[in-house]
Amino acid sequence: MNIAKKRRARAIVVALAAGSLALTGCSSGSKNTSEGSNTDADAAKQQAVIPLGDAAASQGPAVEVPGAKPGGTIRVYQRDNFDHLDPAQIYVSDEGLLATLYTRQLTTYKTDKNGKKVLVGDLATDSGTVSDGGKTWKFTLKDGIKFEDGKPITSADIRHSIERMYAKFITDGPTYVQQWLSGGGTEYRKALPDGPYKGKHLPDSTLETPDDKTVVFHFKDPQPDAPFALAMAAYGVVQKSKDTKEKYDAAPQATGPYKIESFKPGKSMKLVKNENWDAKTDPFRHQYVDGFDITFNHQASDSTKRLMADHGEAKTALSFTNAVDPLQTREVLQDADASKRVVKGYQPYVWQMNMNMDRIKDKKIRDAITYAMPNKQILGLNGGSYGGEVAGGLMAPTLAGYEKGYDPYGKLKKPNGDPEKAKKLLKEAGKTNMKIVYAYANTEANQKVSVVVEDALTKAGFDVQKKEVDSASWYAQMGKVKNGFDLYMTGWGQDWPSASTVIPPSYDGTQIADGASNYSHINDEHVNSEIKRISRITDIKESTKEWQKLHHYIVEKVNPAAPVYYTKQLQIYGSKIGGAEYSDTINYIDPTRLYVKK
Amino acid sequence: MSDETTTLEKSVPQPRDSAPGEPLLEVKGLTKHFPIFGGFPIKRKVGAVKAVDGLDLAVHAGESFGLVGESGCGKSTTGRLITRLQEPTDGRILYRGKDITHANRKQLMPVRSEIQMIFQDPYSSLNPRQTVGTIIGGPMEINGINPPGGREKRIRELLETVGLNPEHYNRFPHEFSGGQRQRIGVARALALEPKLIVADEPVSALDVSIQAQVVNLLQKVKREMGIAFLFIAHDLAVVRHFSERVAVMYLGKIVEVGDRDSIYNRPRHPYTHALLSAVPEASVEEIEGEGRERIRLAGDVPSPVNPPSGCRFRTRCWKAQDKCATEEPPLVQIGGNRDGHLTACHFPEDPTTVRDEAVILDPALASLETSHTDD
Amino acid sequence: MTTLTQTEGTPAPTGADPFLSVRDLYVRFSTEDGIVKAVDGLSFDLERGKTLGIVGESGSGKSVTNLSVLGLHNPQSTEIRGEIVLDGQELTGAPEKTLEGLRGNKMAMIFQDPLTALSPYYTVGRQIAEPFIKHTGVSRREGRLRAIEMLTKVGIPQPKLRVDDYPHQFSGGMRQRAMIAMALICNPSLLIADEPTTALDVTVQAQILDLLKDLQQEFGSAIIFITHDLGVIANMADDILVMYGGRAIERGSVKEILTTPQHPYTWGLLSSMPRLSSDIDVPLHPIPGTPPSLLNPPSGCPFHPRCAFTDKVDGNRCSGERPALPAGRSAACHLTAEQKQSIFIESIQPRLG
Amino acid sequence: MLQFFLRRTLGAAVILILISAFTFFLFFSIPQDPALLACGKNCTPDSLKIIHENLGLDKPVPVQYLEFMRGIVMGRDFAVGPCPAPCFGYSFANNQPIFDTILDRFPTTVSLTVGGAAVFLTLGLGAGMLAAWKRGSLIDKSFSSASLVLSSMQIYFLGPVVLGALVYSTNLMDSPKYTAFTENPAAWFVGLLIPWMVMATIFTANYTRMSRSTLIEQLQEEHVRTAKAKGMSGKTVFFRYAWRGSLIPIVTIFGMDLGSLFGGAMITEQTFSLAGIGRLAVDSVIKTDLPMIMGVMLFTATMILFFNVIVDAAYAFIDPRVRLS
Repeated sequence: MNIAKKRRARAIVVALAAGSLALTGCSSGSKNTSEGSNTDADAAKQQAVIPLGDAAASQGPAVEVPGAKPGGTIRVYQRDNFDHLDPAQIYVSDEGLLATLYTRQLTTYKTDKNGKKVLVGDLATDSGTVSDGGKTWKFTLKDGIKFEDGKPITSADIRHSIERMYAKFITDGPTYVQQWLSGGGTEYRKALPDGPYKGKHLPDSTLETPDDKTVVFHFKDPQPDAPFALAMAAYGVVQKSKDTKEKYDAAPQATGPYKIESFKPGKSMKLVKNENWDAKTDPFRHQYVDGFDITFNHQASDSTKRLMADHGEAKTALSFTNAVDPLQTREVLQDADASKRVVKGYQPYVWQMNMNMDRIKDKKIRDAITYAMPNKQILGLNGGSYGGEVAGGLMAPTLAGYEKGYDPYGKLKKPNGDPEKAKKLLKEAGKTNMKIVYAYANTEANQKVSVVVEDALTKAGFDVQKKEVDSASWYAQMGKVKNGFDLYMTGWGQDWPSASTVIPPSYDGTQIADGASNYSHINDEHVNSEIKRISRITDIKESTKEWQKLHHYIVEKVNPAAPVYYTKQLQIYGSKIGGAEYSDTINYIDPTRLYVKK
Repeated sequence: MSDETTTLEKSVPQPRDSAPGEPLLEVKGLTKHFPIFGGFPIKRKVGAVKAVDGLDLAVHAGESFGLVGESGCGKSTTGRLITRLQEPTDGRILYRGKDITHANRKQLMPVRSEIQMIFQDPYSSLNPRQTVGTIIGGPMEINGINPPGGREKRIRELLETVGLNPEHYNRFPHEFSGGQRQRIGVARALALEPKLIVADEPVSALDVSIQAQVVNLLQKVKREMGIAFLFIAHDLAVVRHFSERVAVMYLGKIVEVGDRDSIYNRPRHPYTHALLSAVPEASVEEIEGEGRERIRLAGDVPSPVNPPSGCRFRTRCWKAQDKCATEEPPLVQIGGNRDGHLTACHFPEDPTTVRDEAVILDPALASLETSHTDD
Repeated sequence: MTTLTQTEGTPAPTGADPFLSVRDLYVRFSTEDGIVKAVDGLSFDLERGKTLGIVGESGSGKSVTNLSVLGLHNPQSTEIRGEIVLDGQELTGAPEKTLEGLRGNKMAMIFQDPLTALSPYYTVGRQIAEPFIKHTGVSRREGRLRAIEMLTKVGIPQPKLRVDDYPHQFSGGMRQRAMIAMALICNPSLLIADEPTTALDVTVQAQILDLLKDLQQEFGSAIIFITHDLGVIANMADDILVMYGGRAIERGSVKEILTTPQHPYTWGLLSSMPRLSSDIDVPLHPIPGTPPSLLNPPSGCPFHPRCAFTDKVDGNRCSGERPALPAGRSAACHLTAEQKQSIFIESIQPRLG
Repeated sequence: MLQFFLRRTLGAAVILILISAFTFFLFFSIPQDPALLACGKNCTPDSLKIIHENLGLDKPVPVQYLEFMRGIVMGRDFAVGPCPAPCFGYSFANNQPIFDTILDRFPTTVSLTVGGAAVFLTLGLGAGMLAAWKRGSLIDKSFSSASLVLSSMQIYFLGPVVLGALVYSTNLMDSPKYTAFTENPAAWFVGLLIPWMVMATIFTANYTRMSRSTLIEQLQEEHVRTAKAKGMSGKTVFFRYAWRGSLIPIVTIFGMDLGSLFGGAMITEQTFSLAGIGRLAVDSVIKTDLPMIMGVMLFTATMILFFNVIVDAAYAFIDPRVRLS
């Protein structure tokens, strides 16, 4: 998952909606505020490395949801349109979540009987067989897996699905597998410039399909994360004969338990049962409800009000991705009825205050800023304890290798900042009254944040120059190498629970370029070489440990960005919805478990 | 072209009661066409309201020249053209021999102060937010004139001249009656000691009993200050009372011009006859229907967009013949006219005032009256 | 007739009962500025087939009088007292339904500005036919035929075509003809013409005046002709009522009023207007001052502030005592008959030329 | 009449071309790369370049504009396949054909606008007539004060209040929802009732006052007095003569209100979570989705121009002076 797509249109809007001070510190007295224990437990589950499941674990059907009954239709209130339905174009949480209902990949996550997360085979019989020092991954397809039209899914379809991602019209999705197969950057596109559409294919030395059931990936380098990458919605299977290229984006073939019956962009979508989905082949999905009736344009305030009121159709409704409106959070939690109908959990994002290392070269100054940062106040302006929690480091609680309590700058102890210490450091650096250019997006919440940040930095002895930037082009402007700012807040989330999807894109000094996500422009020899080294470690447990170490080095020795807060999500659902459970891989309520209570 | 020049020469006679020499104001071939837009697909000029169509006249220093005619004849437009409130389409306006037809603001400056205008509506022609002093002082301020003793003194003098209380210097127009407002208008016109005042229907918006007050005031101003007037009005009696020379306009053209006596007592143009006969008189003769012509034209004045060919009056004229439709009668001194009495008619009436038999052109009247006599 | 509240006397009795009789009419309406005493004790009679000219300047109450005859005043803000008897029927206080039945039927009105007085939204024919259809109950088709007939009568060319025109397609004179057609369509016994030619050109005015006279002869209507123009009234009326400040101040036949006027105001009116035949070199003789405000009319004789002859009357009678208008040929003035005659002969008549 | 419509159509075309050019060039004057929209993670200059080529953003802006405009008239060929005229291109954001999306959203906005207008015209004119008829009465006074209060209500304030009162807390009505009229007229009506009412509130208040005052003005017109003098009954005078005249200023104001009516519809869509053009407009601007912005602009402008023609036709219908000159 990644915030990068969200960043232009969405993250900003999230922040906008969360623009109230009402929740700051107010929730402590209310009865339903046990957020501590249960999310800690969730995080604890997540910080462990997810094991790769075997063939047995990969078999369907999924473990029944207690009390679940088939039938009924669920109403879904969504804020934003699903811009992409073509799996290859999917990189956002909203669409990723939807994809779990209609598309299947080689691998997927499931939760075992003990509540542990496991990566298992989805279309594949298991999570893959590795050889050649981690360079070759072999997957065998299950029997009885079919497309919406009843045609069996074959290895040729998998090949087609991968090859079409080389075509020019696929621009929005992730590029991990393509790059691993054919080269980094946009280099990989040269291997198959027109995709599979003009009769050309990747050579067997890259992608091999020896028979109808077998797919072999030959990566250029060892790729221990390959099963994780292939679990992304983007690597969902596309039937060659039904591939309509660009048009596929609006009308994809289903392989999952539901198919798209109708879709009016920006307005509504209807999902109905896919009769050609066989529960026996699926280790994770269910098909309890008859369908989903989705409408868009529901702001968080609207969906929250409807679900809280719980009248009529709202009883069997929820929102896949809308959080409880921060302004109504307290109301929801204090309502005896509504408070029973909420779930909460971590989102995979970390908000960090980037310090432009091209401009602020002295670490003492960066440390001073980090100490000065009023994390709790900033969080307060973004939903308070239901919008997230104060971050001590740069790895999210949902990431393997997250360490609870890691807090080298004392942000947990002094969540409102330590101006004295900051002042002292600044003095040591000989830069008292240093001019610092602080950029923020022109949304209501960010404008409020800018005030507390300015205040805190001023107290610490900085001369803050505020620069307001249009929220729509926020990431585009921050992404410029010569952006002209010292300080700016960005958010980043993992693509799968591995630091390999966080640390390299954010802190690899060789990747600094316009539009790239190394926003603080950190370019540290040690970090660069460690990223290269750890990326090749095939043992995930080993690499997780190494990432952890590198994370410590980055935070403590380089400090390119002050950690601000980890994001959390509170969701509410109608009273007749059963099976609502927060999923720590989807990072929302798991839609496949839902049923309608009779 | 030669025709026009002869007409022109003849149209500028030396009236008996005005000083000989160069006229104060001379207008030659004055024309104003208001374009009409329409058509498809792109709007363009499709015609014109020929409000004034080749007008010649001259006003001499100190004389009052009356311009009469019915609505739409172009008399008010003529006034606005001469005062340069509107731009003429064609023709020339000479003031003291100087061509001011297209003079710009700066060139017009010295002339502006010498030609002033009095408007019809005393209610809308005065700015309601200005005091009387400001209104009357306005022209002085614009023209940068500082009379000896100061502007205020001069304004108070002017108020006195027009018969208003100088104490009312600081009052606003709404505190005055219609007649008083018109006096303010006169005072404003006098402020710059003009040589010529163009008065456009100066009394027609006033009550009968008040009209006389203003007419007398204008008369006094004219006599005492030697100001020439271009007096535009539809009321023939008022014009007769005030103007030494009179021109009768019909559909943008002068049909007859001459001294007062010629026009009122020996008119030649049928239209002048019709006009005079239509004026109701509060006299015993009127009650008994004796002693005056009775001419009842048919219908209304035709549209100035498409004026009739030839003589413009021919469509309502009882003497019209074929020639009238084809040939436009020149404005000339026809046989039997006195010097300076010009008539534009192919078949003029006799110079006797009274027609014995009534001319009834109105079909409804004709039929009603026939049916009554049949009874 | 000495008390202030006493009204002007009754006109000379005529053989038969007058067709229209107005007695002691008071009309007051409240405005934001106060109570306007628009008509203050007015009485007059009108016989069938005759024309009564009412002369006065703006604010003399002449138009208000006639609107109240038809009951067209705003009932909420207007107070009316007195008697209006039309053909034996009392109109003041009559129910609206009764008045509706009379308006446009037995009594009709012609307004000053035919452009604004005709609705721009309906065809001339429809507007003309409307009262006929309403009052006679004929069909629309018959109404239309009657409208065409009326248009023919008032001299509209091609009436069958023009009947479907809208008022703005008519010229000013034609519109006034249409108004006349509309007023006469039900053959009214009483026609009130309120400045019907003021908005028209002089040649058209002459046509319309003649037309009205001729039609009156045909229809036999009684006409109340309201105007400020003494010339027009001379042309039209049999009798004249001169109004000033909401009151009638002189009454008489046309000839009497024009040749031997008795009231200083009438003298003023006559001598202040230029005529085609008057001397040109003498100045006009205007009435000094301005017409009175009806919000606060002068005490006594309403004309006294502008009157040049108050000094000929003993004491403060002019400002203190309201002169009565005796019956018949008379003027409401405190001057004695001899004074009036001598003043008129010595100083007024020479001015009239 | 035909000439009138031809002329208006021609004029409208010119206006639309101006609007489109203005929008197009304005779009490119902001320092924001629309390609970012289609560029996922690891968005490098190289991948941006590919997207530029895909979207045609590598061509000079005037060329892009001409191609866009040509597409509307003659259709265009995209990599996806032919796009028949009127082709507004494909959305940068979701690769959907613009024209289809707009056509899909349009009924909602039109239903809101037309329905809202019907509500406020009926209520506003009705109340105004009643107030003018009973001038000075208690009804008149209470209408006047009510309209004063209501005219200060804003959709975004009133909307949630009404929703709270009628939907969330009392459950008297369902949440507003758009159902196609052709599908289920009753559901269409019921689903849009609340938005119509809320949207019409301010307008209703204004039109009540306006209709009252113009009627009172008209009742003092001379031709109305003439009608009375003809013996027409009070009702005839009021409804046939005065009312018709009072419509002209109302139609004039209505013509001027069209813009704000559409604006109101857009706010209403946001307030009630209805998917119409308004929502589309906001989204497309936030996402810098050029073809969608262009499509929405042109459609809305066309709509406003179209309604303006209707308003002009209404003039001609009400006032023969307009018809014949």
